[in-house]
Amino acid sequence: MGHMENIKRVEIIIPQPELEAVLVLLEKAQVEGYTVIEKARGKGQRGVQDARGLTDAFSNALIIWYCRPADFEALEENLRRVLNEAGGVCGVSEAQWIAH
Amino acid sequence: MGHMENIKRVEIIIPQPELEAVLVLLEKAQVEGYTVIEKARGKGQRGVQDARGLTDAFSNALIIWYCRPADFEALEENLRRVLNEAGGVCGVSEAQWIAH
Amino acid sequence: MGHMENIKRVEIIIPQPELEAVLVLLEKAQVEGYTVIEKARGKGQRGVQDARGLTDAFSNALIIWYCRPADFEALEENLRRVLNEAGGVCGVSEAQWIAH
Amino acid sequence: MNTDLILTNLLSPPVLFFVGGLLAVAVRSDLEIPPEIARFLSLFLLFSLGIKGGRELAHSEGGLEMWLPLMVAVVLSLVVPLYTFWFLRKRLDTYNAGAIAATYGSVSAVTFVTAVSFLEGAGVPFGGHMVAALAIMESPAIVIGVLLINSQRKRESSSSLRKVVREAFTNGSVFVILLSLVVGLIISEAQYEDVRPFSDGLFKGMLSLFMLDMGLLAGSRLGGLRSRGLLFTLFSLVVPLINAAVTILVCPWLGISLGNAFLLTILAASASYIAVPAAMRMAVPQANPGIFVPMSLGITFPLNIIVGIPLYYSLLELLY
Amino acid sequence: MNTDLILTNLLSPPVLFFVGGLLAVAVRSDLEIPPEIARFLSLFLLFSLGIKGGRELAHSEGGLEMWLPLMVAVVLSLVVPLYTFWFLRKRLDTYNAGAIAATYGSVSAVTFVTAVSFLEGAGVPFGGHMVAALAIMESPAIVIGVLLINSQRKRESSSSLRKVVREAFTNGSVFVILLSLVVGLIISEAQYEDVRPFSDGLFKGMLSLFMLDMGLLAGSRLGGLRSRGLLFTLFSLVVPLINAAVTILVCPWLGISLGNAFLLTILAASASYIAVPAAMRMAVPQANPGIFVPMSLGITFPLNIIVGIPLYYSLLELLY
Amino acid sequence: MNTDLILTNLLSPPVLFFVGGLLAVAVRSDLEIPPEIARFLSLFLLFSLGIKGGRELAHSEGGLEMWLPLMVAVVLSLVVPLYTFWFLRKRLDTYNAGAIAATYGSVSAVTFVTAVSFLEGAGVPFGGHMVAALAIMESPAIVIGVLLINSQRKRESSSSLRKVVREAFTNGSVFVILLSLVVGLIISEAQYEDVRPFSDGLFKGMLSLFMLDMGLLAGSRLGGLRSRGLLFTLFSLVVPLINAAVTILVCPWLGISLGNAFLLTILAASASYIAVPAAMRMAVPQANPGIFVPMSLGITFPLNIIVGIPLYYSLLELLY
Ligand SMILES: Nc1ncnc2c1ncn2[C@@H]1O[C@H](COP(=O)(O)O)[C@@H](O)[C@H]1O
Ligand SMILES: Nc1ncnc2c1ncn2[C@@H]1O[C@H](COP(=O)(O)O)[C@@H](O)[C@H]1O
Ligand SMILES: Nc1ncnc2c1ncn2[C@@H]1O[C@H](COP(=O)(O)O)[C@@H](O)[C@H]1O
Ligand code: NA
Ligand code: NA
Ligand code: NA
Repeated sequence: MGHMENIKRVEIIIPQPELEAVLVLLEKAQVEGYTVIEKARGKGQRGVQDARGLTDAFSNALIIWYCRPADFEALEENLRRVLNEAGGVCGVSEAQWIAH
Repeated sequence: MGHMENIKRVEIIIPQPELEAVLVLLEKAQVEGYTVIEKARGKGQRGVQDARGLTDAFSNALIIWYCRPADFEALEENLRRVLNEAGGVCGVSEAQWIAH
Repeated sequence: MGHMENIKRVEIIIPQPELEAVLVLLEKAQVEGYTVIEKARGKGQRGVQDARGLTDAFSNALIIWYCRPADFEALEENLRRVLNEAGGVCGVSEAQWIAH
Repeated sequence: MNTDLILTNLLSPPVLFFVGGLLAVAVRSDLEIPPEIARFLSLFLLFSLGIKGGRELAHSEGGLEMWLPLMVAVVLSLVVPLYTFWFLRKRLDTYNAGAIAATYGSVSAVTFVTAVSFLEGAGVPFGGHMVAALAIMESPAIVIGVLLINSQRKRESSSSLRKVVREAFTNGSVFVILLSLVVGLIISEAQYEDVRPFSDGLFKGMLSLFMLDMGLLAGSRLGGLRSRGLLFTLFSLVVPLINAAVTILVCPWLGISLGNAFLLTILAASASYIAVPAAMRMAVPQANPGIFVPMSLGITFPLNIIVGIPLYYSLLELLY
Repeated sequence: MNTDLILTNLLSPPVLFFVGGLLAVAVRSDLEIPPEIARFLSLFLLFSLGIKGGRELAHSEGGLEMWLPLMVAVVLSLVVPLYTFWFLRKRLDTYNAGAIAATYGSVSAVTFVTAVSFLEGAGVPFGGHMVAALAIMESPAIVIGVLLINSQRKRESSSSLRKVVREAFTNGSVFVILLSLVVGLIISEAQYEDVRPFSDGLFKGMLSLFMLDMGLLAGSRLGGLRSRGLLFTLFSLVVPLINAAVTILVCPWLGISLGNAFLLTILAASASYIAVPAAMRMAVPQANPGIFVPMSLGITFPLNIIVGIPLYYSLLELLY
Repeated sequence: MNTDLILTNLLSPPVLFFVGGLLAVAVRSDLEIPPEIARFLSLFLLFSLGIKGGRELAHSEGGLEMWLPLMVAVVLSLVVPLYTFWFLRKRLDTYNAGAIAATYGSVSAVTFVTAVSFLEGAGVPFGGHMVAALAIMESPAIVIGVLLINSQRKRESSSSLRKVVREAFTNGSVFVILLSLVVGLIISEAQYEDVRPFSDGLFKGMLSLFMLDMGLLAGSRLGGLRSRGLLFTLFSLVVPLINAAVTILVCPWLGISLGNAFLLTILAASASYIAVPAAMRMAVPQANPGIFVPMSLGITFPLNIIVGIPLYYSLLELLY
């Protein structure tokens, strides 16, 4: 295997209307990159979201963020606050990525 | 790092027409939450799915489910049966999540 | 737990216009399967991609590929080259999957 | 009450397609209309409605005739959330009481559009400023709902209020209606004739397809209410009728014309299922959309579309 | 055969755009139409077709004239899957034989719509009940296909049958056609005139855009067949012609009018590429859509659209 | 300059909706139009433009009258990228210089469509071959841009050139314009009349909705330029005016008609924000779309739509 770097894969699932606020958090922390998948359906403590209708009120967004452990720790408290207020989940797993 | 809880990240990829049946499985098991991304393309043993056309016949759906190991084990047999009959894959990885 | 097999979960995020080229790489390597999510937003070294407009120029695609370690290693160099030229990231994590 | 009117309304394509959508859910058809298409249809309807209203306005004279209905609209959007919150507060937690109050104080553009289409079929004139009334009534109730909730919360959440006020005044659908209204107002007759085959010609057809989707949505969201108490169902049936009755009595007394009075009644009776859930998920995530959305979309909307339109019109006709 | 007819058909915008779509795939253009838009166009076409058919029906008299074509439709949708399955069973595994039988027993709404547009251009009348024939023929062949497969499977999979029967009768596109047919039947003339600029006025244009997408899809799905044997290609060319020939001979003998006979022929000759793959992926995932979809969409569909329409019509004209 | 003309243009629905879209971004409205819908609107406009052009072409005579503007178009698409690259190369890295040169050498179909709609309002005739000129000018500048970049790169990247040449000639939007042009050219008058309520009737309305989306997009992408130097802003304002001025002077001299000269001027002045970013992200990912897209979409496009159209037309009128 070529050069692979250890990294965290952070996955944040939040209500779609909250997306821009979370991206602002990431921007402020000057993260290097992230990927966003919009209009996901889901179910959680706040009921079923069917991603239908004329607004984003019933959709979720999913953010994938590869980062160094320290970057995540720096944002953790802010994320926890958003998740508590607006709902959603944030999972973190160990990964490696192709350094480039 | 704040309080992080160990958890399983289950990812189920199945034919889109099979989605509602799998969600019913999850509902019956009274899972706390899941997220669904629809209309994914893909390739597998049953050929290429291009997510085009007038029905969902050629699309896949992706379910992300964070759960405790026991929750997954309880559903494993049912999932295996669906995957065998209808196709698709189910991957499980170790994760932590922000307890909230 | 029933029979679970150890496997790699490879996640490739690339500019949407580059997608077909990467799928051709996978096809040539005769991979068993993959899943594609299109029209993702994102941010990276090459700026913000908002997934809007009349072409795919500002969208990313995400490929999920469960494979054996050797399969990934065989493709690693090619992937690295694409990522260097066209941008994007490729993360790999340990997973198990329901053998079927 | 004129049974002819009920039939004409019931047998109009938009209402038939709405019922068809409900039916599709009932027989568990896999029929679905992509959300992107529903948004396009809705964008078209707001565009068409705005242009039409603007054009009317260009030909109208202004004066009291014009301002009076707008003032009634403002009063309604302030009073309805207050009295409903006062009623609900004793029977429900603050969050849901506030969200329901906002829902019934705000309005439904689709109900309004269907009412306009009914008036046009009946050949009854109405003022272009009524489209402005629709735009005006969409947001104030939402702000009031959040204010009422905040007044009862321990930890004042000023951020949620800021979010909701910003949203109230920059809301996409309000923006499109007002923009189209202005465009309709200032373009020349020739320009208008160029746009008409689109904005006017397609109106009934696009509305029919949109109502099919509304039926699908209403049917699928109704489920949520089944397990809840009777209170919600009764509320969704009775409050619109109260609001309508009061408006029906007040309008002739204020000298508002038949067409305008009818549209005001529809605004008073209708409840929001688009703007309110969007605002609440951001500002008051504690409120349960599984309650207030089925109420407005699953009960009040069909009530107004199927029974309300001919009923309110018949009652007003008695007074004019 | 009337060469004028071939040209008129070939030079009609829908056919030209279909060929354009095939061409785009051939030159590897990156042209693509979002699936949501294709679904909108298809929804529009079914809506428009249903309303039009319902309107015709409202003016028609019923009686044998009406029931006879419907009975022929039912017979066709039972006989075609049976004889094709019997033929294929000896040459292919059960799963694919059953799926192909269902494909050719069911019908293609787009082929039908193009044929209607051809008849209108030629000024030939046809009955509104033919739209009902289209709806009727969509599902039975699918149920029969699954029954035939199950009859040969060891482990009776009754769940797959249940799925397919449920789907057959609640299928979104059948639902929209029938709903629109009923709406067209019961609305007043004035209501119809309101919807017409949409349902009628846009028909040819929307059909043209839709056919562009069909060309793109047919072109891109054709690839799958290349590596397979000649059997599939021959089958896709010959079976439609057999079905058409039989229908062409039977219809005049039964006293069915020219327009209706032509539409029945098209239904007999056409093959499904929408309902069948959807049903099969759920009920018989062992069948390979890489075989039956290119057959119906990549070969039979263009055959009918380009050659079949003028050919069947010319043959029928000889007999009337 | 005719102030009436400025007003007529400014108060046309497409321009008003474009300004509305900019405004929506300025007040941070959450208004958004799904990208699938924007693609549908754009597909419609290209379809409508192509059919219209083809129809004109069917009635026209050919000869020098027809070939001259096409030759001017070819010359412009070669000269503009060369002179702008030469200018930029001294002030910027090769990648961005090449991308900007390609941007300004290529054209904007939406600007062209708006200009056509302006001409129709003014009742000025123009040739159907001008639609071919639009298609012709889309790609050559892109190929030249990449060639210029490659000529300066160490490691010749021949794969990027191959990609871009392939894309240039199979580009979806060029394909749709040319296909529709051919269809419009060869269909019969009766066939054309069938398509017209769609292609012609909806033109202004669909263009208005599309321009609303263009306003939203232009507004949101403008942000990127703010932090950059003044060079880019000046370039985006001055180069279109230079290109327009030269074309305005040359056309009357070549005996090109007023309508055609106006459309050529618009093509010269317009810059690409669709084809170029798509090609560059594949072939020259080192170029920064955060620079060249805001330039063409955020500055040059509004300049042409709001000021350019009446300005260029007034200047040409002086010379004719
Ligand atoms: N256990 C879970 N696994 C995956 N997604 C979840 C889970 N819990 C919640 N979500 C997602 O987060 C969204 C909001 O969650 P909640 O605020 O709990 O309703 C849900 O609609 C799901 O999309
Ligand atoms: N190895 C794999 N990695 C990722 N996705 C897969 C894999 N195998 C199958 N899939 C997905 O599952 C779908 C159905 O698989 P199959 O039933 O094997 O055709 C495919 O279309 C893919 O989207
Ligand atoms: N650290 C990251 N985490 C997740 N996605 C990323 C990351 N960096 C880049 N990406 C994705 O890859 C795309 C292209 O990256 P780049 O070429 O660096 O601009 C971005 O638009 C993102 O969608
Ligand atoms: Na109300
Ligand atoms: Na058939
Ligand atoms: Na140019």
